[in-house]
Formats: sequence, structure tokens, C-alpha cells
Amino acid sequence: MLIAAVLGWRTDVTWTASLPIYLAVAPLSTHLDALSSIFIGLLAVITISISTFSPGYLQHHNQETNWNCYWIELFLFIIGMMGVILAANALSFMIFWETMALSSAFLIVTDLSSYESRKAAFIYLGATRIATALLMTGFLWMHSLCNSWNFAQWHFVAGSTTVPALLILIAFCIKGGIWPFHVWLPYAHPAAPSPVSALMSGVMIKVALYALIRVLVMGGLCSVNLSCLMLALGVISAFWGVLGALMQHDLKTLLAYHSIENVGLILIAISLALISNLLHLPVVAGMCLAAAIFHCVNHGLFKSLLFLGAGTVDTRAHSRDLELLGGLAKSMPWTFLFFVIGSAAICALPPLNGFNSKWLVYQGLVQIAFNSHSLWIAGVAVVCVGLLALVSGMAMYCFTKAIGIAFLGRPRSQRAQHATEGDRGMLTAQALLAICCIFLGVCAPAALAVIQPVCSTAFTNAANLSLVYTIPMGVFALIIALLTIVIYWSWLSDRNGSVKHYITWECGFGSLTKRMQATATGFAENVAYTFAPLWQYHTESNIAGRDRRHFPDDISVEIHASMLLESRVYGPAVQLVRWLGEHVVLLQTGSVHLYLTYFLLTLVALMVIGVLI
Amino acid sequence: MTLILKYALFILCLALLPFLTIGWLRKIKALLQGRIGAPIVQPFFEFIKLLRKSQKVSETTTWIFRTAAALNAATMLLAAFLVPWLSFKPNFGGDDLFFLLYLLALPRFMTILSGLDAGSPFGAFGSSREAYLAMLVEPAMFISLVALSLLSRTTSLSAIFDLSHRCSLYELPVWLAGALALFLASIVDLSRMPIDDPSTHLELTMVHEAMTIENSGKNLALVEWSYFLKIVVLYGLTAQCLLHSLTYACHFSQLIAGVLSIALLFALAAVTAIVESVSVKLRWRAAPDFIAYALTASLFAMAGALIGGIYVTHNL
Amino acid sequence: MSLTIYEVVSLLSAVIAVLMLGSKSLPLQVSLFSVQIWLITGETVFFAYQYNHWEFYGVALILFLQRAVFVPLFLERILREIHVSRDPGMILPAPLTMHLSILFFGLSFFVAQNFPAPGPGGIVVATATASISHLFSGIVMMLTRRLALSQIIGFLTIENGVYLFALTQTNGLPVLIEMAVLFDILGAVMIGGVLVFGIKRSFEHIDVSQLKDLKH
Amino acid sequence: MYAIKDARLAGTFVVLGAWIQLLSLICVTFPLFTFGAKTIFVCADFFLTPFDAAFVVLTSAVAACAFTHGHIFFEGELVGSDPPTSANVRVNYACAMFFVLAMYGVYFCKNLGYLWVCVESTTLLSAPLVYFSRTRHALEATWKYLIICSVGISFALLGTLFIFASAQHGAVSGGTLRVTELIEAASKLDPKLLRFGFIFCFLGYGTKCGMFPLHSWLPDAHSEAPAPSSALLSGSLLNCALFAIFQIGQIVSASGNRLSSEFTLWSGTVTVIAASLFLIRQHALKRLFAYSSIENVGVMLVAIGLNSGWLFFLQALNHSIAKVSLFLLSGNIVQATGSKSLSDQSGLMASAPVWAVLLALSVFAGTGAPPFGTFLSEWLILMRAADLHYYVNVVLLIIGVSLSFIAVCMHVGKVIFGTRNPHLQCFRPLASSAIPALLVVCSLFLGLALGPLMWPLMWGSSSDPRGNNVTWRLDGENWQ
Repeated sequence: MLIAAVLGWRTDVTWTASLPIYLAVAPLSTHLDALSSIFIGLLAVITISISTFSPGYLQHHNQETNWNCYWIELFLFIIGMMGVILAANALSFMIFWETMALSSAFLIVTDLSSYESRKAAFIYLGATRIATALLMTGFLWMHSLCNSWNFAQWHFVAGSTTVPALLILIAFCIKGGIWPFHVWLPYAHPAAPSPVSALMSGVMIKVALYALIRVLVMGGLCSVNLSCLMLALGVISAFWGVLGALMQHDLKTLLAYHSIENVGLILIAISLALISNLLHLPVVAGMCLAAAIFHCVNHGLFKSLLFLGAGTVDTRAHSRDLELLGGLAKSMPWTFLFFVIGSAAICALPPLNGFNSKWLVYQGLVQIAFNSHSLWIAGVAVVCVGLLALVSGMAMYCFTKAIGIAFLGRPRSQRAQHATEGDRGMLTAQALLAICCIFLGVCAPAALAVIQPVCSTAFTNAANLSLVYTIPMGVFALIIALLTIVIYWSWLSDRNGSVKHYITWECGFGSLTKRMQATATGFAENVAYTFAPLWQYHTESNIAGRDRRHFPDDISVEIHASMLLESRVYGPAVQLVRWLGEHVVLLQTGSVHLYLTYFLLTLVALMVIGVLI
Repeated sequence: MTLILKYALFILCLALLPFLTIGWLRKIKALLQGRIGAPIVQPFFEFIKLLRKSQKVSETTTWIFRTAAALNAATMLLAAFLVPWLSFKPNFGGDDLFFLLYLLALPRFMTILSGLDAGSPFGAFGSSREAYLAMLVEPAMFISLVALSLLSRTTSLSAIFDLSHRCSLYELPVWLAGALALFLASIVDLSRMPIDDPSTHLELTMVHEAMTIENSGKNLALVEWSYFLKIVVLYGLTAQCLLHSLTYACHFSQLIAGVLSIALLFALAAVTAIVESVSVKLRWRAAPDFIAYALTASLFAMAGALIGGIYVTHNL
Repeated sequence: MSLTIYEVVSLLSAVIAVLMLGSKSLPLQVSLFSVQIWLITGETVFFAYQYNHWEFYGVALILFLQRAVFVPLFLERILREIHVSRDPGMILPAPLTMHLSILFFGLSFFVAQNFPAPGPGGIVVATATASISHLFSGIVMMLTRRLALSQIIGFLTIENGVYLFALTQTNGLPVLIEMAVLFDILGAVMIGGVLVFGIKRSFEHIDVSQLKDLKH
Repeated sequence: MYAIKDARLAGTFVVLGAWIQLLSLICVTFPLFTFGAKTIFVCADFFLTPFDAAFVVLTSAVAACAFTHGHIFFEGELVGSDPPTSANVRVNYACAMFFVLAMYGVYFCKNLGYLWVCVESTTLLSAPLVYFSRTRHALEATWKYLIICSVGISFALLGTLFIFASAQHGAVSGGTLRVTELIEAASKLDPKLLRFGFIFCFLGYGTKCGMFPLHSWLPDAHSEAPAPSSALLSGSLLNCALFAIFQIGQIVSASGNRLSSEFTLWSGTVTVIAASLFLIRQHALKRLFAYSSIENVGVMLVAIGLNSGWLFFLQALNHSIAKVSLFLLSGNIVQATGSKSLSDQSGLMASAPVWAVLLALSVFAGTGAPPFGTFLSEWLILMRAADLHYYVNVVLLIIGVSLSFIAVCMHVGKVIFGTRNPHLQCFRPLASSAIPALLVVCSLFLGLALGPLMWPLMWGSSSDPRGNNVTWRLDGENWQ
């Protein structure tokens, strides 16, 4: 696959299946070019890492499961994603798209016995089917407009293509987990086994965005409303995702919500590319597209790194609940190191890869602000900068929480106390991804050089990225590293016994118990309080005892948070359908007389129609 | 010749100003409170003293705690070399504003983690609050700096803060509002009053101090030093904004500009001292309201920059 | 207006069909049914005589044997076997069903008016009305009676209507088809009877309105 | 068959007979598909066009599969608890044979009268199949099936008579029921009578094929019949009734009356929606699949309404393949768990992985998920509808199809997943999953290699049609 990626970057390759294989009205054909090769490369790297990770993970997994099925489904899943990336026409796309969806749905239920995973799979299946239905509609529509199934011949320039474009956009948003279609994501990703969630979160939702770029952006979509809609959705999901992540205390759910945030970022970048193209700023457009693609790759890397880390924790500490973890840094140092690298990358801290793509997004925004002559566009761009800053601040909050509560401090439970380091395969996989993160962080120009041709094909005279990106990241990284080492060795390191070990300071109150540490809930309470209305967040504290002011006997705090979107929108919709179903079956009472009555009524109706027509 | 002089001068300032500024700040506070107070160079002595002391480290901690101080110091040093916080700071390039803002986020990340590392409740309080404040204050920082960058259509700080072009009428409000926003934001970021009272030692209320409660000896020295550096960098940047708004009135030679920028730095420190002695610490829940002022100021700056820009383009 | 023999006979049998709805006891229904058959057969014979369709004598014969001889005997036998003489009540009271079917009589008249002018065979509104109303009363019978047997009778009534239509509205189907149809219906009745036995055996009654286990 | 006293032996004979039949039919109809031969002519009333031949081959293929699997199935029944009498099994075989013959008849007849006779006799001959297990439920199902279908069918006869009458009025002296003659003289048929004829036939044959308000007998019959018989009912009988509707629709639309196509189109759409709603709340596996058959019938009705026979055939083909495999598998599962209800059948993946995988694949094949054949045929139908500007129907269809997919997946998912089922003992798990496996492979093949297979039939040329701007050859339907 890597070879294919490299190959594709050099030259465009088109392959059409030979005659016996033919999808009735369109051939099964694939097309490999610079864009697809980048994603193939990402897929390849992550596939390699998870396949080294899986064996170690599977050993500690539930016994009910059938591993041959697991591997087969995984294979199908990867094939499906590859196919979607390579598909050259709508029908091939649909084939692989559905293969991807169904196989991943099965992968979610790898643990056959658990009810949650089944529920998650059903929710996911429903969501993805709705996406497919929208896609079908959009594709058929486009076909009747363009009279071709080839993506290459689809042009979204005419006004008549707005609605199909919207349908396709929504479909990809559902698959990509954009707000408000993200509901399936926080269920599906945690329920799946960690390698799978790494693959889903790392690649699958990127594949949806890839399809967005492939079909809409490459199709030259130029509808102002759609672009603005994308921007709005992107901003909301970036914010909502990180907020949700802050509210979560299950490690994998937290990561899942963060995927929503990053997908939102990517969508923002894509929409900026479209908008700046509409503003006749091809340079900026190219930059934003590059940002989108680059962030896809980066997020793929560090998110799967984090998921693998979470998986290691899950298998070795037998819990994903932050409140039960703690002090793992001691028992699993390497996992800890990789997790810190991943978190730093996702918080976009230099000199890691997350920063570079985010920097490109910021640059795109300010460039639009600089060059647009409309006050409003510029204003919106700058405000977006502020929002992104807020989001990245929240991201840091969230990941310091994750690391601090899970890995630092002292174990909060027996499980955490007896945790052990993951085996070699697991660590190798994470190491590989971590190295990729650092490499892409330090050697951004190389990555940008790979992305360059895509932007050039998408927008004529797009930016020359090597000129845009001017930060000598490598040098700075080197300086910081050297300075740190120097300072550390000159003062902090424990040479002449200048370091005395001692217990944590406790005001001389008496030794600290592990329950005196901060909880994840408490750590994130500030944000929860600030954005309480959005999550219906409220606490019920109950302090009882004779002298409850000074010597309370027992203190209990209950926290309630619910998602309006689920409770007010999707829930009722599902209920409605179910209600319909339950009342339709009442027609079928089993009485033959009633059935004959139906017959009679139909007969009369038809006769009347026959007479009247 | 002048180049070498410039470098020497800058290194000198970098070495001295952090200690002097904080010393000066404390001195003013003492005077306002009717005490004589320690000499201005006192912080420097304390720094040396701490460097000589050995450090106590909790067994709970990991390498994060051990290396955080060093990494912070290194990063702050790099930042101090890149951010144009003095008019005569030689230009080393690579001073993109987003890069620098995220570079400043790196030590924050490490500090928060080191606060959590010992597993002590106080450190956790501090870290949580620090993260919260940072989250709230970053939009203000970003927007104000972007607003300034709108004036010179570039994101390179040294270009933005280039004194060679004088500030026109429509740029004046932008610079002022920007200065205000930056100042307020820095107050929060440096966790000074009225957000946090660095001189109190009630763990439950502290932010920065609580976070670094476990540090001692050499470790503490480095933490303190990087904190001092942060003060001068942020206040220096604010001072530069003020300096620019002054250029509306008259044009400065390099010398005066340099002197002014240091003077303004001290002035800001003095203002901080006054604020800290006349105001009381805000309730924690009220902190966002305070930060809202910073955000509003930055938005003003943005609006000014945009409208002014339109105005200019139409007049051209 | 003067009524042709066809009209008189068809209307008569239609009326009988309506009357069948009114009758409560099965044997009465069966005998009414056979009267119907007599009428229809007679009509067929007349038709054959009038147009010299010799083969229709054969049709008439088979029809007669089948419905006027075999079916009644068959039904009688079933009745004897399973000792059900009275209908265990019906979904709607008998008079009401009669009125209902009269209503449908009207509807069928309304429909019949839409049929085009008579062809050589002499389509007349009355005959069309009669045959269609047969259908309706058949269905009404099927869906108001609880007994399995009454449903069979209703079905046969429908078939009578269809046959009547074939006879009067078209001047004669191809005889082969006619025969095939007749035999098919015979088969239907046979199987129906077998099933009635089955129902009796496993439910101790032939009240089909209680067969309600399979639902949803 | 009944003469052979040993049920097992009889079964063997039936199986052999079925396969021989299939092979011979393929050999006979071979020229139609390849050398462009127009018809296999028996007499004016009986002949085969390639279109009919395709259906005949499909029917006999379904029969062969059903019988082959049935052989194993009935063995399982005979060894299982409360086994049926050997007599029942043999009666079943005998009726099944004649039933299949009657279905061939439906496709052979080019005379509406004989068509009617054949359809009616399919009802009569399949009633014993439903009655197989002699239980109360079976009896109830059979009674409903017989009564409702017979009534419906008698109306179809009336409709046929109307058409005959309409032919008598000016078109053909003395009237005719031959489809070809009717189509030739279509323009001269008396419109009013023709309209009523169509309405009655539609009603009658609609009852037989399980159109929405008249479908009520279908779930009972399909769920109560033994698995192979329900496979036959669902996989081939429905096609017969639909074929009849198609024939009459041809005549009506030849007379330039759009009524028929509109009727069929809309009833199809309504059926799809209704069936998908019915699917949401189900408790028994076979009833579930029965409703999904209804949904597919709706899709086929739409294809007929679009006047394109070959789409109808494609859908029928794919549906038959998937549904046969589904019913056979459900038969296995019901046999193994000894219960019809979904709640007792969970944990299949853990207990019988082969069946579970096959079940999942067949469900995807049956509910129109790519890369299986049904997806493509549905896609083509939607495409055609969109080209003819029936946008509302397209949208409704997509909604219905997706809804039914979700519903079926939910229910089947409950069966497949879950912890190991203690009281589930499989009877010859591998042998009993051979035929379903074969069918799934066929469906996959159709999904991926449909084009070349269909060009000779659809476009009369074995070259790449280049999308959809091509004239289709047969039955006067073509892409405008």
C-alpha cells in the first residue's frame, strides 16, 4: 500500500476492472492520484501499526469472541476504506462505502456478549444507512444532471447542483461525525476494540472527509451558502466536540469526542478553501486545502496513537474510567510517554505535527481577513481565530485532565495499582505512530511538498506551500531540546545527592490518601459550570449529619448532564417511527373477516376510481 | 559595531530586567503599603539562594515533574529571544505570532502536568484553574494580536511591531485597545491580582503558587525565573503597543525608543503594583467576567483595525 | 321497458343471493344456492339454444353436475359429518347484511351503467348489475358469517356471479377455458372442504372468526 | 412421488428431477438468450419469449435449490421431535412438483384465460404445502391463504372476462384472450371495459402477490409453511402473480392508457413504505422475512409500473436468490432452536458461526446493500424512475428501503449477536448451509458482474452500453 501511495503521488494511475466485473451501468474502476495516495499512505501506516498492536490486545480480550471473524472483518474494513479512497465512479464508491460501513459495524460488536456494543452498532448502522440513502439520492440526482457516473465529470458549478451537493455533504457529515450528526460517534468508537476504534477514528471519518474533498471540492463546488454552512457546522462541531470531551470520564469516549472536534477543524479548513476560492484568492484556497489534508493525516496519526494508548490502559489496568485510574506513569512508562506525545500533538503544541496543520488553518483565516474587502468576512475570520484559540485552550484543559488523572498521581483503585506495561508489539505500534508525529512536526516542509500537487490541481495558481510555511521548526526544536538538557544536567539532575525524596506535602495534616486526589469530574468542573446550560449540567449535593456545617457524617454529590440533541431531537424522531411501526401492525389482527373487509374496501375504492376516471 | 552593541545590550536586559521588574513591582507595593520593602535586586539574590539549595521531590512524581522546570525555562528563553518585547531586540526571524502563542502554551502544558504529578489536591486545584484561565484568556490574546497584525497585513511580530512606520490616526485606537487587551490578558496569564494573589499563601485560593507548591530549591528557582521572564515578555509586548501609540504624537530615535520601552515596562509593573494594592481578589466565579473585559478590548481593537482598513482602502 | 329472459333470470338469482344472506340456517343456504344454480344452468341452456353454441350444452351439463349435484351433496355430507346445522351467529345481524348487499346492488348498478352499449350478445345493464351484485353479496357473506362453510358458499356465489357475467356480457368464452375454470373452482371447493374437516378436527368447531393466533 | 413409500427416497428423486429439469430447461432456452431467437413456439396460446424463459429458468432454479435443501431439512424434521408422518412429506413433495409445473404454466401461457387457470391452480397446489405441519397455526394460515387468494383470484377472472368483452367490442370479432393479439389490437379495445378489466385483474393478482392492503395472508402462509416451501412461495410464486400483472399492464399500456403504470407504480411505492413500517415491530424470524418479501414485491411493482420488464426480472432474480437463502437458513435456525420467535434464537454467531455469517450476508443481499445484486437492481429501478421524473416515488422508495434495511438488521442482529445459545443443536450444519452459501455467492456475482450477464438480454448487444442512453430491446420498453 505504501508503494501504491508513493506511486500515486508520482503519477496518476487509473484501473478499470476487466469485463466480467461490471456494475450494470458503470464499470468498477479506481483512480489513484496525489490526493488519494496521501490517504492511502495514512491508511497504510495506521494499518501496519494496528496489526502489530492487535495480537497483544486480543489476548486480554473477552473469550466469547471469534478472532478469525475479527481478522476477516478487519481485512474487509481496510479493503473497503481503500476502495472508497480509490473509487473513480459513483457505483464503485457505493460498493466500497457500504462494505466499509457494514464490516465496521460488525467490528464494533467483536465483543458479542456486551449489550452496549450491540446498541452502539445498531445506532451506527442506522446512521450510516441514512447517510447511504442521502448519498444514493444525491448521486442519482447528479447523474440525472451530469449524465455520468464519473466523479471526474461531475461539476458542482451550476446552481441546479446545490441541492444534490447539500445531500452529499450531509451524508459525508453523518459519516464524518460532524455536529449535529455526530450522535453515533461517541457510542461506536468506545464500544469497538481499541485497534478498530483507532482505525475508525483515525481513518474512516477521514475517508468521509476525503470523499467530501474528492467529490465536492474537486468538483469545483461554488455555492456561497453551502460553504458558509460548512464553516458554521465546522466551528460548532469543533467547540461541541471538545466540550463533550471535557465532560467525559471514559478515556475512549473522551477521545471519540475529540475526533468530533478535529473533524470540525478539518471541515473549517475545507470550507475556508471554498470560501477563499469564491473570493478569488486561489493562493489562500490552496493553503486551506493543504491545511485540511495535512490535518487529516496528523489527526489520523495522533488520534490512533492515543486510541492505542487507551487500549493498552484498558487491557492492562482493566478500566477506562478515569476515576478508577491514576499513577499509571509508574507502571507503564512507555505508554505514558507515547500518550503524552500524542496529547501534546493533539493540543497543537510545537514542535509536533498537530501544530503545523493548525497553524495553516490560522494562516488561512488571517489571510482571508487581510485580503477580503468585505468587513463582515474579515470580522468573521478574526472571530473564528478567537474561537479556535478557545477550542485549543479547551483541548489542552481536556488532555491535561486525561494525562493527569489517568497516569499521574497515585492509583485510585486496585486495578490501577496492579497495572502492567503493554507487551512489545503494542509499544512498537505506538512508537511508530509517535515517531511519525514528531517527524511530521519537525519536517513539515517535506509533508507540504507531498501535498503541494493536490492543491495545484484543485485550484489554479495555488500557493507554493514551501514559501508559505516559514517557521524553522527543526532548529527551534533542537534549541529547546538542547537548552532543556543543559539546564537539567547543570541543576536539576540528581548528581551529588542534591535531590531528597519525600512524600507529597500535605500541610502536616497527616498522610494523604488516594481519595484526596483530584477527580476528573472536579478537575473539569469549571468548564462544566461555565457551559452548564448547553449540557443541562447540574449537581445535587447532599450533606447530612447532626452538625452538618462542621462535622458532616456523609457527603454525596450527584451530577446530571444530558445532551439536548439526543433527548429532544433524535429520541423523539426514533420514537415516532417506532410508534408508527407499532400501530401499523395493529392492522394485522389475524381475523380473516377483517382481511376480507380490507379486500372489499379496496375493491370499492378501485371501482369508484375506475368509474370516476 | 552597533549590531554587536545591540546584541550585548539585549543580552544584558534579558539577564537583568526580569529580576529588576519583579523587584521594582514588589518595591512599589511595599511603598504603597507603607513599608520600605526589600531592595530591587532582592529577587536576584533569592534566585541565587534557591539555586544553591537542594530540592525535595515527592516519590509520587515522575519525570514530568523533574523536567518541567527545565523545559519551561528553555522555552521561555527561546520565546524571550523571539518576541519583540524590546524595541532594540535584534530580529532572529521565525517570530510568527501563532507560533509564539503556541510556544507559550508549551510551558503551561508542562506546568499543569507537574502540578498534577505529585497527586496533591492543591496542585490539582492550581492546575485546573490555570487550565481554565488559559482557556478563557487565549481568545483575547489571539484576537488582539491578530487585530494588530491586520494593520501591517503580516503575522510576523517583528514586522507588526516595527517602529519604522509611524502610527496614523486610525491606527491609534487599535494600538491602545490592543495594549489594554494585552495588559489585561497578561494580568490573567501571569495570575496576578485581581484574579490571583501571588503574595497570599492560602493554598485553596492560589492558582500559580498552588500549581508549583511541590517545587523547591533549584527546581523552584527555575520556575520562578521562567515566571519572571514571562512577565517581562508579556509586559514588554504591551509596552511596545503603547510605544507605537505614542509614535502618533512624534517620531522617536532608536535610543529614546529603547529607553521608553524599558520605562514603559516598569510603568506597567508599577500599574500592576497599584492595582494589586488597591483592589481585592475577585471571587473565583467572577474571573470570567474580568476576562470578558480583555476580550471586549481585543474585539474593539479588531473592529478598529477592520473599519480603519476599509476607510484607508477607500481613501486610497 | 321489457325485460329479456336473461335479465329476469339473472336478477332473480341476484335476489336469491341477497336472500341467502338473510337465511340463518346452513341447509337453507345450501338449498337456496342450488336454486341459484338451477336458474343459471337454465339460462345457459337457453343461451346455447338461442345462439346454437352446441358446446354450451356441455358446459351447462358440467355446471349442473358440479354445482347443483356435487357441491350440495358435498356440503350436506360435511354438515352431516360435523353436525353443525345453525350458524353460531354472525359478525353483523342478518337483516343488516341484507340491506348492505342491497346497497351494493345499487353500487353495482351505478358501475354497470358505465359499460358500453350492448354488443351482439346483448349486454344489458340489468344483467351486469345482477352479476356484479352477486360478487358483492358473496363477499358480504364471506365476511359476515363465522362458519367456514358459509364462507365456501359465499365463494361459490362469487363464482356464480363471475360465470353469469361471462355468460351474459360476452357471448361465450372459449369452452376450453370455461371448462378449466369450472374444474379449478371444483378443486378450490374440495380443498376448502378438506380444510373444514381439519379445522373441525383440531378446533372442535368451524368458527373461523376464532382463528386469530397469527397476528402482527 | 406419493407412490414411492419411503419419504427419503422420494426426496432424492425429487431433487434429481429438479436438477435434471433445470438443466434441460437451460438447454432448451439456451438459443433464446444467445442466438437472439425470438420465441420457442408451442401454439398460439403457449410459447416462450426470452423474457418468459428467463423466469422459467429462475423458477426451476429456485425449485432445485429449495428441493435440494428440503431433502436435508425434512430429514432433520423426521429425526427431530414430533416428526411429521412420511405420508405428509410425500404429499408435500408431490404437491410441490405439480406446484412448480403450474408455475411454469404461468410463464408459458400467452392466453389470459389459461394464465388465470394456472395462477389459480398454483394457489390450490401450494395450499397443501402450507398445511404441511398439520398444526392449528398451519391450518389457520392455510385457510386464510385459500380464502383470501381464491376470492382475489375470482376477481381476476372477472377482470379477464372484462378484457375479453373489451376485445369483443370492435377489436377482434368473437373476442380473444391471447396476449399477442390483444397487444396488436390494443388501440381498438373498448377503453372502459379494459379499464375495469385491469382494475379487477390488478386487484386479484395483487392479492396473490401481496400488495399492501391485500397482503394479509402472506406473512401467515410464508411463516407457517416448512422452510423449503416458504422459499418456493416467496422465491417463485410471487413472481408468477407479478408476471400476470405485468402481462396485463403490457396490454393496457399498449392501448395508450397510462392508468396501469400509474396504478402499479403508486401501489408499489405504498407497499414498500407500509412493509418497511411493518418490519419495525416483528417477533418471528420468518414473518420478518415474509414482510421483507412484501417490501421487495413493492419494488418489483414499481419496476412494472415503469414498464420495464427487465428491471422487474432483475429485481425478481436477485430477490428470489436472497430470499430463498434467507428462508432456508431461517428454516435451519427454527429447526435448531425449536422456536419461531426471535427472542429464543440469539447468540447464533457464538453457536453456529457459519449460519450466522451466511444469514448476515443474505440479509444484506435481501435488503439491497451493496455489493450484492439486489442493490444494483434497486439502483437501476431508482435510476429509471428518476429518468422518468417520478421524483416523489424515488424519494419514498429510498426512505422505505433504508427503513426496512435498518429494521431487518436490528432484528437479525439480535439473532446473530449475543451470548452462546445453550439449547441450539444444529442438524448437519455444513450440508444445510451449502445451498445458502451457493446462493449468496450467486448474489455477490450478480452484484459485481451484472452488466455482461444482462447486456444480451437488455440491449441485445454484448457491448458496453455507456451509461443509460441506450434503447432496451424487449417488450417494447426502452430508455427514452
